Amino acid sequence: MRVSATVPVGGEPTLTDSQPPPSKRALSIAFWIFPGFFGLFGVVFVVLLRVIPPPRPDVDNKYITDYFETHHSSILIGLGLLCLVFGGSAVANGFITYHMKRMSSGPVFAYVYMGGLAVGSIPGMLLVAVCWGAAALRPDREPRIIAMLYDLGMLSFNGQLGCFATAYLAFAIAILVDKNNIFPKWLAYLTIWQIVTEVIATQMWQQTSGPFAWNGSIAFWLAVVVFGVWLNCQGLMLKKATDDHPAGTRPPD
Amino acid sequence: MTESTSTSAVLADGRPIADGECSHLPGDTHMWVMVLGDLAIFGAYFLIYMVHRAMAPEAFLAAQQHLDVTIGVVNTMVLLTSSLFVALSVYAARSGRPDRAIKLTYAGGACGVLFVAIKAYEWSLELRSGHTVGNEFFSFYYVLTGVHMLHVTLGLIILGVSVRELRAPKRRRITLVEQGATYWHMVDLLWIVIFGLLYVVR
Amino acid sequence: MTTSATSHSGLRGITIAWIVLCVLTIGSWWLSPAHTGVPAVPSLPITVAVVVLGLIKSRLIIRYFMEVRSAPRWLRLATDCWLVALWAGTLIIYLY
Amino acid sequence: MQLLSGIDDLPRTANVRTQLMALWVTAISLALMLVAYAVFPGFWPPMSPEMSAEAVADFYRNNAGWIRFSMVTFNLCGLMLLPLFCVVTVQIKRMAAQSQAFAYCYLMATISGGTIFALAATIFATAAYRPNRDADLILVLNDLGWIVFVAPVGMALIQNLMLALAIYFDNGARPVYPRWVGHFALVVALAMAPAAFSMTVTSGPFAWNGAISFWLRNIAFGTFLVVLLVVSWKAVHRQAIDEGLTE
Repeated sequence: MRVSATVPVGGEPTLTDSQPPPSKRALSIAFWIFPGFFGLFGVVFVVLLRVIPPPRPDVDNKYITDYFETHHSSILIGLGLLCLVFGGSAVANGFITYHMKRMSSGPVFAYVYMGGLAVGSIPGMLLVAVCWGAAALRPDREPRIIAMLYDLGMLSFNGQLGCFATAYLAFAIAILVDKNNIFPKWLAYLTIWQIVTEVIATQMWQQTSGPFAWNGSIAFWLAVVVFGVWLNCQGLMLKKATDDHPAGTRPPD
Repeated sequence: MTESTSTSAVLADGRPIADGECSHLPGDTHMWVMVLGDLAIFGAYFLIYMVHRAMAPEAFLAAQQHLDVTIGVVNTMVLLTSSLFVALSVYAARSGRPDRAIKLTYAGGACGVLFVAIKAYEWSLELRSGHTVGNEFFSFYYVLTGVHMLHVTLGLIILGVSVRELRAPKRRRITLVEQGATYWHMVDLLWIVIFGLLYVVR
Repeated sequence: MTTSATSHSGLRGITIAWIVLCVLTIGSWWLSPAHTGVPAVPSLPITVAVVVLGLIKSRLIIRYFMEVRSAPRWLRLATDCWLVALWAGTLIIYLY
Repeated sequence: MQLLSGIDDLPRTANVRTQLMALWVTAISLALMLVAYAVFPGFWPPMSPEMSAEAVADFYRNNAGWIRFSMVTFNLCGLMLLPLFCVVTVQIKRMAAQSQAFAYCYLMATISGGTIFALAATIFATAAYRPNRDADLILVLNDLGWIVFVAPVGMALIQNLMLALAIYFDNGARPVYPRWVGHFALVVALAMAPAAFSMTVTSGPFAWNGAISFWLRNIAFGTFLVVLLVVSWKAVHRQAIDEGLTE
């Protein structure tokens, strides 16, 4: 429906005709939600829910129930804060989708990126808080049920592979094909490492200790470093893409 | 991928790359970011592997003995030869012989496929004799060789892009061919380190 | 044509590099613990040999195949730093 | 709305027509969901977080039939809100250039939010599936269901925030939505926000069955959906007029 917005129909004034001079304030608002959200995300997962750094997978039920008893309030507050702000991921990734729509590589991979992360944010981010919230909610619950919620939360948080690998793949391919240079090519290559770390994370589904477990030096720590580098680069390049965006233009439908 | 840069245009004109000349960057910066980053990450894997090995040297050494070093050596030669073909293909492309370059790239790719086939055979041997990720050495073995295989597969796709580039006479971009070759040699390089650390170290 | 002369020397370079790499690979076959039949024991000399051979082999690939020999200085430095960090790190962790 | 004759085959005609169909789908499913909501015994009054495992299990045993009916209806009709949200996305894309950035954020938030709603209905219905299951297990499913149903308001908040921002930046001569819709979306978002922290208390207005976390949140969102439906209907109508499809 691009026609309706840009070409006069029947001589009537169109939506774009009598606008004030183009500005980019909306874009910078959408951009600043990105660092804001990831900052809060860090607070929730590191300080409140305490899933980063991850607790051990090789522990008994006693340890787990004690863990939830000790951190009872902070986990429930973490659940609340996450429930309040986790929509920020939709803005961060929706805004990336917007820039992907500006590429010359067609809309397909922009939609794949959007779909992959819209789905992935539920098991990959919300579910751990829900499971841990349910575990912390009733300290007198049976220990074996609490232990199951502990595993369900940690594995869904750290072990979500497909949604993110799909989104990363779409992001990388779209950048490599793009000729408008919305994002630099090296960001695409960096994104490929993200896929590799997801592939390695398959191992945490069959290890309860060692370097490939969910708290392992390779499956977790190295992956977190790679993710941190990647996220910072993506944020910086998103800033650059937003700054270079000509005001008053829109991506094709 | 990227547009051809001024470097490639000069090279396409046939300007020689003299030994000792320090201005020519093979491929482009973007690909080197990828390669250096990949080397850094793999370097971290290797060092973490060595740390875990140092914590249980006997167990690792005992498990290492179940690897078939002959297959490892053969696979190393296959990959080295493949690298040679790809390196020669870059030279052929630069000296204006795209047909020869395409043939050499195909030969390099065929060696890559052979490498994957031998690797799959080796995995099936190890799995059939019961060496699974339950053993710490073998979990490193499967993950490191698995991620490396992923890189080989990606490399085969990239070589395909190089061939596509060489085939189109209108826009034959040497940088792109160089990028592909650089990536392919990195796959070779990583395998050399994996071979040394998994098969040979005591 | 000057191209052919320099390109010829480059070609000779990578072919020699390939031959050396293959010889070194076959050489490391002897060192491997896998085919002795008897339980292998840790061996410092062999590990040092593996590290030295690995360093030489990876540097040959970087310098000749990847053409870093004629690349800008920053790239030569970066790759050499990686090589030193990796192989020295390996040896230090082994000794420690 | 009566479309002019002779423009049936134009793509822009189909665009307007399918948007109207989408709004009908959502309107009908909203009515069905209202019925399901009215007959869910767990909402009259909302189950207290202080109920014991035995009491919760008994509740599911005694009301299994109605719980199944309402949760299956929620499951079936819940995501049929998506047609409305997609119409809103299309309308945001008709706005001024600046507002475009919010369209994809809005769409993403609706997809995630819809998934969460479906998840809640699934968990409640699973608890009712085998009423003779261990009371402890029914209790944990009940807890999970209530957490997922009440707490994750973040996606709805972002949805409303994105819509409000898009409306505010739609500064052309003929805005797609009137400005008060943006204000109203923000007010609804504020009313829903406290529910996020409902798990930190087990009684009072902020608990998951409380006046603020349950009643205010659900009534605010329900009202907003109806309002959004009406204003979207009008927006599509204006689109038809702008494009010369009707008078």
